[in-house]
Amino acid sequence: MGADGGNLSVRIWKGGAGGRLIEFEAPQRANQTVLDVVTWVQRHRDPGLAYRFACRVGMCGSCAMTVNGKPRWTCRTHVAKVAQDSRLTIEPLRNLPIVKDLACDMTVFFEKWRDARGRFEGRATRYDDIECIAPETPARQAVDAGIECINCAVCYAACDVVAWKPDYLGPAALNRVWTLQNDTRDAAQAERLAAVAGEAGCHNCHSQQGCTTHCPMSLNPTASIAGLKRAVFMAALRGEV
Amino acid sequence: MIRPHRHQPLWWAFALHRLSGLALAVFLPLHFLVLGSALNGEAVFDGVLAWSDFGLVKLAEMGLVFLLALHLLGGLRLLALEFLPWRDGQATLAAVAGSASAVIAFAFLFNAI
Amino acid sequence: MNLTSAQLYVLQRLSAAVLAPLVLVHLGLIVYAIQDGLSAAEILSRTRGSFVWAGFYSAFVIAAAIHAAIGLRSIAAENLAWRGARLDALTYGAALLLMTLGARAVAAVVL
Amino acid sequence: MQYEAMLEYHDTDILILGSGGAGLFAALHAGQTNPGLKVTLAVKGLIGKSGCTRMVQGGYNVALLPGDSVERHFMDTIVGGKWLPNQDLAWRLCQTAVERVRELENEVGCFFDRKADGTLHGKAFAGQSFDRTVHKGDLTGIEIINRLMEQVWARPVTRMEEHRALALIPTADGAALAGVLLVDMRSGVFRFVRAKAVLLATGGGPTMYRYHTPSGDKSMDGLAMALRIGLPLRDMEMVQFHPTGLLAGTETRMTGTVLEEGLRGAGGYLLDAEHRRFMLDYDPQGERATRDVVSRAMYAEMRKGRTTENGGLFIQMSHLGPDKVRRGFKGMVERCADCGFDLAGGLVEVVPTAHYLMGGLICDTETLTELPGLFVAGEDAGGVHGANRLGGNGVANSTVFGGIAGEAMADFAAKENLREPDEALIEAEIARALHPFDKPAGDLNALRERLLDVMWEDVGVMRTAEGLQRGIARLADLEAELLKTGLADRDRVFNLTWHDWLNLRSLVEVSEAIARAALARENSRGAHYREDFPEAGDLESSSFTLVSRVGESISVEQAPVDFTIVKPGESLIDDEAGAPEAISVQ
Ligand SMILES: Cc1cc2nc3c(=O)[nH]c(=O)nc-3n(C[C@H](O)[C@H](O)[C@H](O)COP(=O)(O)OP(=O)(O)OC[C@H]3O[C@@H](n4cnc5c(N)ncnc54)[C@H](O)[C@@H]3O)c2cc1C
Ligand code: HEM
Ligand code: SF4
Ligand code: F3S
Ligand code: FES
Repeated sequence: MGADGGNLSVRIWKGGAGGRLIEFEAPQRANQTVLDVVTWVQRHRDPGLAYRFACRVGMCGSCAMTVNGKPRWTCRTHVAKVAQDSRLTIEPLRNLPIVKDLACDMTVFFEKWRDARGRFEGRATRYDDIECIAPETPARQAVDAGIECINCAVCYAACDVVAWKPDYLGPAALNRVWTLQNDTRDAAQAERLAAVAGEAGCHNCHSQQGCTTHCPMSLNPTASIAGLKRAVFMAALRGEV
Repeated sequence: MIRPHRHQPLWWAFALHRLSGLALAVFLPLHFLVLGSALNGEAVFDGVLAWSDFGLVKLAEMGLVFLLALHLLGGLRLLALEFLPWRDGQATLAAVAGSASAVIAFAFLFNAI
Repeated sequence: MNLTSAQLYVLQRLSAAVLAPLVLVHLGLIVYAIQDGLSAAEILSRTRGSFVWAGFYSAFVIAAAIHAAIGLRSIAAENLAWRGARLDALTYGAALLLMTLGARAVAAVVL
Repeated sequence: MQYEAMLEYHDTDILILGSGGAGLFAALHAGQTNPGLKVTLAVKGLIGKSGCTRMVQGGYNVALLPGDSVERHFMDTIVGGKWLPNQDLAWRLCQTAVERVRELENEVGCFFDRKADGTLHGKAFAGQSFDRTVHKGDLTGIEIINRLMEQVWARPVTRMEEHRALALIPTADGAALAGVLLVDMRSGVFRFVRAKAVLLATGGGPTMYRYHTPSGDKSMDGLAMALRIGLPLRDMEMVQFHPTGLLAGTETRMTGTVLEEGLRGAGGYLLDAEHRRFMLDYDPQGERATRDVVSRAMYAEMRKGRTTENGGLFIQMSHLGPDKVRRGFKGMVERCADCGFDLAGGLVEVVPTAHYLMGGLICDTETLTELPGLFVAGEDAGGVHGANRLGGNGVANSTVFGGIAGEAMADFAAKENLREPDEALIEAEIARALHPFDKPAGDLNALRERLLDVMWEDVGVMRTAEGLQRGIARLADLEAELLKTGLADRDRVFNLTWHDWLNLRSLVEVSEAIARAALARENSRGAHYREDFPEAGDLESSSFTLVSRVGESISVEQAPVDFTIVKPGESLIDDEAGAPEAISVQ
């Protein structure tokens, strides 16, 4: 049933930063994601294997790992798409501390999201009407273009600047900030721009586009960051940042 | 060393831009020294320039021209990316910049020999 | 003089924008001028006493010094993990060096 | 105490369990109501990245659009719930949803979809008389939870991520709740958190069925914990099945995940293995009938044996034009494609899948339970939906009552002191959690598969007394075996298999509560269908079930529904009795 009879040879990272790859054999199936392979190994071969997932449909961004060297969401990556000669190498995401095996500590990722002031700060309250905003306005479209981020940190893992300059806020936080800078309801845009104009700010990006290439939601953090750079450039000329 | 997450054209564009920038930055002081040698009289300057008749030096010069062109065109792509509205196809643009640089470099070599 | 990283970014991009046309002309000139081989006389006959070329090369030197220094700064910060005073020393040192050698070169070919 | 070395103590004013819509809203509102209080958020996964609120696709029901009214939303909820909802809770839901959606949009920063004229867009959801479901594309949950998560991250909330609540610990005299025992999943350290007020917002989640939709971190822990300290649960037989779960075979976590409702709404066909359309045999509305009707028809069809390779049925969209499907259901088509299926042009295997538990803890309209200090909101709370939940009322429920709970807890905590826990119970609960560590390793996986089968076969879409009794007996065997089964890996650090074991234990306990409630309800209402009692029963004398645990056994009582606002046959909407007529504005 579903099994094509073959076997996968899977190397999985075990341990913390000083861990190593351990080889397992797992059955190959017709319908099988990388997350399924990891689950199979945990259930049948290595009960101590640590990894993270929640929604299993690409909405929560918990299951990202490095698969054959590339960062990916594993719950929506079919094995057939990534296996090379029935071989898989599965490691934790780059650029984040490892908790254990395939699970990373995402705290710093969210701290940067916070430090970039990646949150809405509006004027209206729950007692006011909802603002009328036509869907075709350029500002609204700019928001829509970047809003569907699932904070999976795939982009963060794909970016070499994050690796080289660990303070750099990174593509996901900056992408979120750009959606807020286009949000006509928001009232803290000057403060937020200052938050992304500092030492760790948007201008650290060198448009490597690893973020955009690997983002599973097909978002374009590169474009968002370019928008922020432009805004920071103008603000700096005016002496505001 | 070149890890799989970098296997995409725009990472290479970044790497080449960085390497060309570095090479230019290293070359530029030398270039200024050569020009500065004119202070010591035309003859000295000529003596230094004579080096450029060697084939190998010609090739190196062509390399420099290539790098300068590449860095210039790549830099223009980046400036456009940052300061103009977004456009897709950055990889294509980067490839165009690379090819154009090669054309310029060969034009230089052709004219030089 | 302590520039913020945003200001450094602005300077780098502005200097790049200045350099772009200058390098373009320079490149054109190289490809054209190399045809008959390089000679001191030829170069100097073009440049000596010319205000236009003096301006051209001065602008080039200033922009390139700023631009390359900030570029080297990024490289040192990211690929060599340099930070703080060392990084500043590199930036301003590189700018100064290029500026000095550049000024000398301009003087040599123009005066 | 025996486990002293493994246990750490923490104090907080307010402890929130779970970071779905309910938990995050509670954290925000608690802080807004009284910024001086210490708020702690403990969650089994990562903040905002676990739970089902995140997975909401359809949207959020709210009477905010011109032509709609709170009364109409309320009537839809009551009629949809087959007159079983607690009407005060349902009213509070519909009324407060208006303010909550405005808050989400104006203060939290959600950016819901608009119509061309710039006003809020409401989409149609089956079973409702008005197109009132506010949404952000088909990823509404991501928008709601991400925005909430950002706000919570920016506030002084103590975060305990990957902390699993193990037990609610009352005071020694049982008069009030003292705190919660948790385990830090990353280190294996046990933590007892004393709190003046605790919110249970762990989100239920019927993951004990062979096919299920909720996120993997949900295993009914909250309800199992409540049962263990003797709190009654209502409406536990009410498990909602979604008709179109993806069927991709065993050993893949894709199986059971939802293919969105809109596929049927847009005109998709359900086919048996011989490619015959069957829905019209069951209901004149065909595939567009409500979730419970379609799920039952599919189940009946599957029992006839004309099933697909993996034992399900097909959904077909291609007759609508593959390109049109690809455009209209981009997200769904892409998700299927990632997993190797061609939704737009081919046939995809589907099966009814357990989606939501209407049952839960009893609480008042301020979310207080009968145990002072314990509050409940979201899917853990019972009574709002009665026998069926309207699509779009789930996220409304968790965000509305989560916010109310935050305020109520802040007021409560300001007046209260910390209480001393029953130390012996803490001790016993640690021992309970460590139970599998000194048992010989066994096949946990086979036990899980058995549980999924028992619930699907005997306590599933269609039920009989005989099947339910068989199910209860099988559950008892299973529990006995689980207690004999231990773990191969003895390290407590991020030991998922240990947590699988704990999940299984919660699931088995709550499964029994579901089966017993289902056995007690001898009629068919909403999501609960008894083949041996197919009639809905008299509406005026409707009652709901109350399950509680007494010692080691589970007892079920029936309590009459109090029609505090409308009685069966009446309506709050003029000129219409009962169900408001289907109208659509667009
Ligand atoms: C696929 C899908 C689609 C849906 N679509 C819709 C829709 O369109 N409209 C709608 O209204 N409703 C929808 N629902 C229902 C809706 O998601 C839920 O009703 C609602 O989100 C429940 O919110 P909650 O806050 O109670 O729980 P959840 O959001 O599920 O959060 C539960 C939290 O508790 C945590 N937790 C669990 N156990 C423990 C423990 N032991 N200790 C500590 N923390 C714990 C979890 O990790 C999680 O953070 C959908 C559900 C699913 C599964
Ligand atoms: C003599 C000339 C030049 C020298 C020595 C030089 C040197 C450098 C150096 C060392 C860098 C840093 C590389 C990096 O950060 O990866 C750099 C970056 C850059 N250069 Fe140049 N450059 C020159 C000309 C130009 C020109 C003509 C342009 C034109 C348009 C340009 C555009 C850029 C840009 C945009 C960057 C920034 C890249 C980034 O940060 O992502 N440069 N340059
Ligand atoms: S931008 Fe894309 S890759 Fe980055 S966190 Fe968001 S969804 Fe993931
Ligand atoms: S990969 Fe990094 S360098 Fe910029 S374009 Fe993306 S943030
Ligand atoms: S498990 Fe949620 S995105 Fe993969």
